[in-house]
Amino acid sequence: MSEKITRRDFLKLTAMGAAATAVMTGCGPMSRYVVRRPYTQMPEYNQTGESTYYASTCRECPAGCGILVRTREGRALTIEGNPNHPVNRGRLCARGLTAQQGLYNPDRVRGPRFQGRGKPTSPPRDLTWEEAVQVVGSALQKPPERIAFLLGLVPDHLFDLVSELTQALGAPPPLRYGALAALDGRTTLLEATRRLFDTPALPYFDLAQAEVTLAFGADFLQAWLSPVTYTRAYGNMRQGNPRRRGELIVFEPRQSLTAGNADRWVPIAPGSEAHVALALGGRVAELRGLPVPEAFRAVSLEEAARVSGIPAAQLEDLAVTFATAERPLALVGGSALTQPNGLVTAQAVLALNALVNNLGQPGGVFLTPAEATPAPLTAVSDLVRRMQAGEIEVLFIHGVNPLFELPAALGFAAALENVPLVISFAPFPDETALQSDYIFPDHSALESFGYQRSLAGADRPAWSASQPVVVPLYNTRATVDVLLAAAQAIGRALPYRDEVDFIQQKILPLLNAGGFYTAPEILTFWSRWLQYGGWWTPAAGLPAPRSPRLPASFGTLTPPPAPAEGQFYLLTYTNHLGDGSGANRPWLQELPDAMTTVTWNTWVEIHPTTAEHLGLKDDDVVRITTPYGAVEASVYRYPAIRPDTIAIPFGQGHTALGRWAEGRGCNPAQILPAATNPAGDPAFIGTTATLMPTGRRRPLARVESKDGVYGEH
Amino acid sequence: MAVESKPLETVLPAAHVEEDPREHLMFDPRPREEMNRMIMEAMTTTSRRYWAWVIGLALVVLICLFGAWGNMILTGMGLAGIRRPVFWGLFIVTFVFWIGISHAGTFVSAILRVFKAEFRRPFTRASELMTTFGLAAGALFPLIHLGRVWVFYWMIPYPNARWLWPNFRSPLVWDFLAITTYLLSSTIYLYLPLVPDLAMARDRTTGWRHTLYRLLALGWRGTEAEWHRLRRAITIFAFAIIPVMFSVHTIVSWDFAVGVVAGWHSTIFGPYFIIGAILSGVAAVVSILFVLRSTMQHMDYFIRKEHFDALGKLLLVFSMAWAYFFFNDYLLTWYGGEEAARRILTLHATGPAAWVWYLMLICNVLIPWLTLWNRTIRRTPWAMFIITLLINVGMYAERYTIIPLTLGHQRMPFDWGVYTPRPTEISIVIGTFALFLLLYLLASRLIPLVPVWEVQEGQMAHTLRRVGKAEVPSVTELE
Amino acid sequence: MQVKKPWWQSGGVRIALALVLLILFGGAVSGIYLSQIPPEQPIAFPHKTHVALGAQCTYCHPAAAWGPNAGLPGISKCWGCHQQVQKKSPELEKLAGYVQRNEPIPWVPVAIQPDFVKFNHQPHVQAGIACETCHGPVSQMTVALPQPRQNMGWCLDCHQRMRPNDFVRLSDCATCHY
Amino acid sequence: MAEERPAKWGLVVDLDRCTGCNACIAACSMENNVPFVGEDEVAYGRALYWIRTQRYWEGEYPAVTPTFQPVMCQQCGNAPCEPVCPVYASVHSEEEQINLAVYNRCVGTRYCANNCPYFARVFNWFDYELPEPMRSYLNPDVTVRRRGVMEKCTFCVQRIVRGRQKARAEGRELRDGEIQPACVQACPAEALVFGDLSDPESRVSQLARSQRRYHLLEELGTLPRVTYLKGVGNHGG
Repeated sequence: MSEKITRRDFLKLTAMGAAATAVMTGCGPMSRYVVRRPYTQMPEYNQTGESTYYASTCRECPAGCGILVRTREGRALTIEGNPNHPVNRGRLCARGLTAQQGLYNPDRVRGPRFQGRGKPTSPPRDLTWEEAVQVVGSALQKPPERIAFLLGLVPDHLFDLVSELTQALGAPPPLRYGALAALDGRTTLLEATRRLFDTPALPYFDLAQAEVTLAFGADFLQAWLSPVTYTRAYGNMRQGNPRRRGELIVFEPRQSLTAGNADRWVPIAPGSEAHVALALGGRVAELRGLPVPEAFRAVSLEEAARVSGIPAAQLEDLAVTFATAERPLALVGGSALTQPNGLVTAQAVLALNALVNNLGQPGGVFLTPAEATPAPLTAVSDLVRRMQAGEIEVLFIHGVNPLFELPAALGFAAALENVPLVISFAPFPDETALQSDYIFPDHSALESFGYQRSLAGADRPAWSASQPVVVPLYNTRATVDVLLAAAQAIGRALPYRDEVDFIQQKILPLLNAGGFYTAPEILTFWSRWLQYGGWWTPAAGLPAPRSPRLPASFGTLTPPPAPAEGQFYLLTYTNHLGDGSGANRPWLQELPDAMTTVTWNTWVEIHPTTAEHLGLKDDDVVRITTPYGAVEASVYRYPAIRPDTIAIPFGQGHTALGRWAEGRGCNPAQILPAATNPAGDPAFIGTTATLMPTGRRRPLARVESKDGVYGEH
Repeated sequence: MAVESKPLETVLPAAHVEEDPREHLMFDPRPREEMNRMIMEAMTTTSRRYWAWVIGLALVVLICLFGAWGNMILTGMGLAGIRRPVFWGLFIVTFVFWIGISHAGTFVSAILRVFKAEFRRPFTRASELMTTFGLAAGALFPLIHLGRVWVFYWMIPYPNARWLWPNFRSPLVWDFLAITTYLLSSTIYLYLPLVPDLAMARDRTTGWRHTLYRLLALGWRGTEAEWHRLRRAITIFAFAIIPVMFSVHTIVSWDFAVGVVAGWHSTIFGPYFIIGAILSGVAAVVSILFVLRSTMQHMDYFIRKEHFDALGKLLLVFSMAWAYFFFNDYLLTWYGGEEAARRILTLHATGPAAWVWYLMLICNVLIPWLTLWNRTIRRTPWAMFIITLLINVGMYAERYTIIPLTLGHQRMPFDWGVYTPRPTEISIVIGTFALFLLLYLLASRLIPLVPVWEVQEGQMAHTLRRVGKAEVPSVTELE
Repeated sequence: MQVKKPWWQSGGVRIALALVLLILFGGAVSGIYLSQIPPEQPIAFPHKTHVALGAQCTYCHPAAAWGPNAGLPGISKCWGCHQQVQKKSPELEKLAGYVQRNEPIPWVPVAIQPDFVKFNHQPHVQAGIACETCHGPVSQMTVALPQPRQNMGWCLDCHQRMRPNDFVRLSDCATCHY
Repeated sequence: MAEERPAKWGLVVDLDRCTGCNACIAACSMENNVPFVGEDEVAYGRALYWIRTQRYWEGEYPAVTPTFQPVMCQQCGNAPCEPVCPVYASVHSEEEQINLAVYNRCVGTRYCANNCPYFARVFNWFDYELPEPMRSYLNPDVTVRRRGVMEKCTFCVQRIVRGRQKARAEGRELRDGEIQPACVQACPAEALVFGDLSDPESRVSQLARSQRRYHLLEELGTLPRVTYLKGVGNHGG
């Protein structure tokens, strides 16, 4: 009896097992049925399952690379380089490649809203665009001299429109500012070219064909002006030149990615670049049998060696290398300019190119058309002063995050309190937007029309076009349209119907300007413009600078003060996070920093011997104090930095900007001075800081194995 | 049946001469019925403490093993501490450990049986149980460590709608097959000698136990023909299971040895693993015997100092053999001259986790060599318990050295990584230990832990004969 | 023999056990059954009628010829003909409703594969495979019915039969999975 | 219809051009739906980079210089990951001569990852959910992997398959350079070149014959399809 039951139980168990297996493995597709809604009108060019590409312009930095956005079923999938575009030739950097994480960022501002500066007494509330236009209109009716526009480096078409608007209103012209431009030293370059060549212009260095390149400060492989252009040129300089493999020598206190790729990295004392450039120039002139220009006599080789900490023999060797090279090129930017001697450095290095006669030559220096140039920091501090004095009633902010990007020492935060009405057009809830009265979000870059016309990386006259690649996700509106509508509402209408009309009118002069396509009228031109992603000439060609008028002196030189005991030169630099606007792209956060492989946080680079001297270990949290403030960061013992220098990357330390950016690392702008160089660019270099261990440790998320790379456990 | 009488010296070492042979189980016979009663008592007596242990262990199994595992299945393997490049961690370490433990049963009951080592008789069953339960615990790990355990059946060769078969080139498939074979054969090998004892139990119980034993005893009556067949079957299995046992751990070692991983890619790994397994298995037998002896009724009759003594000698031999293979591993690597493998072995001794390596050597070599030569220590059960526990700690450390510590420092220093076990995997590992103990506890009250008929058979064969003035132990060849 | 009944032979336990088994088994059976019935469609589209009237498959699903997805027709395509057809039926009323509201018809495709199967219609159409080979006798269906057992073996079987010389390529994992 | 020709896809990495900018990682991750894992997981070594730049240091200050070496799956002709997979989830494609990672077949033993001398394989430790609406940018051509699955660089096999289907539909042979993985397409320094190694005239074949060529861990006999070109001189590697 019991045996039978056991058997039957066994059978039952088997059946149960089989049934359970059937359920768990899922025999049929029931769970997979999903509803699909076909287009009501199937667009001819759009096919489900097939990608559609739109040409546009990357707005992650002001370089203006051409992009092709791959879309499918109305979604932007991947971003690729536009192969025809003169700036990037189909190539793209990490920032551009991850731009769709900005478009689809869950933390975007989803509609116009009253922000109320984050005060509990005036809680945020949503508005309609009609109300928004009304608010902007009444703001524009304020006394014109009390209206201020602070714009970012992109997009150019908005800057053009605001320029026209302020002109029509009689208001002061808009200011353009961005930490990227400031750290690039753009204003200094413009001032130097104005002084030497009479034309303020950003120089274009033909790196690809240069054979010996001296680079002062410019981290052109990662951040400076147009990194994709220069990285492509770098590759061609190394292996694309049939004559010889180009040689790169970089003067930098801290090895940037560019210096890391150089054949020789010269760890120059911060602030002594001008001395070295002048001394090298004098020596090069001698070696080339030229009369040494007066300006280059200011510094002798020995003095330069003493000030910069580079052995004189090495300087001599570099001078010989440069003077005897077939196609020498000297390049300047970044940390060589953002310092008290920056303007002298810029002039000296540009003049050095004139000495070796490479202006307008292959492998030499050209000038790009400089329009809509960024404002110097001095202009911004002037604005801050007026804000502080209560002379500004309305401040419009677009494309820039001054609370994050400006040195805190400038006092922008306090000055903002004195402005009665602040209107932000930010698509993201960044620091400044949250401190505004209103946020009227612009479309994100991939949803907008526009153009970029100052392309520092183009080897030819070029305009780069933007177009929406997806339907706007949220209730956002193009700022140009908002301003046009507001101007119309107050009876100061500009002669443009809307944003597209404005752009079309602005590009009218290009119709027959010798581009690689022409069109009889604007609509045909417009379709080509959108199809190709812009307009440019078929052949390369930029104006050569005229031979310079060398003044007797490039300016006064202040030798860098040697840091006192326990003080270190403080450097900040930009990596792939750029000016910090990339910090809310999770994949940019996840991307290892090229030199340190650190992700998701801020670190402070300290030379290993210095760290040992201070008793600091990797990942120790230190407090970095300057006269302007203090921040905390984890130590990264960086073997390629001067022992008297420490460096902090720019871009982290957000207190707003969404879930991936907030509360991560520190913002070096908090401890930078508001000082400027004679050209008006910030003079960050030369700031000294003290280090104070906090006793805490915060391990950095590095990709490298410390054990494997540094032999430490 | 040949009856031979041996001189005393060859049966017992010289040191034993003064000892009374009657201290040995084989020369201390008791009446069959009394012995049966003792076994039945040991099997049916449970205390409050016993049930407390059972419930406690069952809870541990439920929470630490199945709870943590279920949570890991639902959340992801990330709950374990494994990372790139250390993709195998505690799970595989413990897997190898359990497979190693499981070698003891087969070793004791098959090899010692084949070699007619008489001291094996009272504890063959206890060690065979270890084999089966060790395998049961160990065989969980290939499932636990799968990223997608819900499709584990793809590793089973069966015709299917996908037209796909497992990859028979993969050592993991060999492993799967070998472990299944071993589990099956060791279970049968556990069961066969159990039949007469089950029949004994059947005749002395009522109720559900009676029903159970009646079913399991397969109608055993103890006729001459049955005994004959049983002996034949056991003999065949004893010989057949030995190669299976060797193959299983060789194949487990191939999981590593066929890889290109520096430090794994070694031909010595097969025998090295087998020796290690036997060392850890025999040590575990000693530990278990101590526990049985001190917790179960009448076990001090069956398990005596002489058994600890004999197993201690075995352990010493295997510890030396293990050390020899350990040395060989270095020798081969040095001779092979591969930079990466050399660096691995150096890092084991100098790296951040070098203490594991030293722990391994101290427990596996230093401690046995310093203690087990001593007869007094070998005959002190609690000392043996501690020593054998330490040997198993050492063997665990050996597997830990071979798996995560080797994987972490491969050929590309940029990607080196240090592995830290995390609560989930530690909990699962503890859970399998609890599972093993729980199964053992339950089995100890369900089946006779001592093969009564084997002991009785041995006692019948062993007699003291008076030769002249001396009493001389003698053994009758049974088969 | 006077043996006490073990607990697992007691009636209550057995009934409870039977119930549990019944629920499990029934659940499994109904789960399998539910997975095999076609989903409800917003409009009971009669393929039969359209095919009988001579409409080609690629008229409404044109992308099969050149793209990965055959595509579902939009309301403009339906309305292109049905504007002219006066015949009134409740289903056509529904269509008219969608057209009036300019709403897409929420079709539920039945011939679907999991996400990890990358199927492309174009090479199959190019190779001359008739639609019915995979989609079944659509000319006799009203709403499209899911075809059972469209599994990997079914794909491979056809690949092997149709293109024995090309089977290495057509059985490559990357042909369908990436 | 043009006859199908099996290819032998290969990649050349010119280290003299490579600057180590990591654009390849971003391009790869966006194309292949590679999830980001966050700070703590990266710190623990669980980032899912399919390609990463190995940065070592050479020399002592001040002559210290980093060396950059992007390492992705080497698509070995004799791949150690393949024989160890029990279910053929890591399998050689006869047609494309690359190593496939068949996600839907993977059971997650992770043996392939242990056995890969290049550490090219990464594992989905968890389900990495993207918040809405971020899922919109996921590439529908690439399967989104769930937890418990190995993944690795595929040479963007989805682009290879699409490219071949396109060429076949147009009845022509594939052109050299027509198919480019995302990293190759993005590389600003043009350090990466992709193509068919079985065509001796292709650009990748020509570069792979360069005097500067070497393979990673050549002594293991894995026959990698990725060729590295040494940096020239004692710097700039």
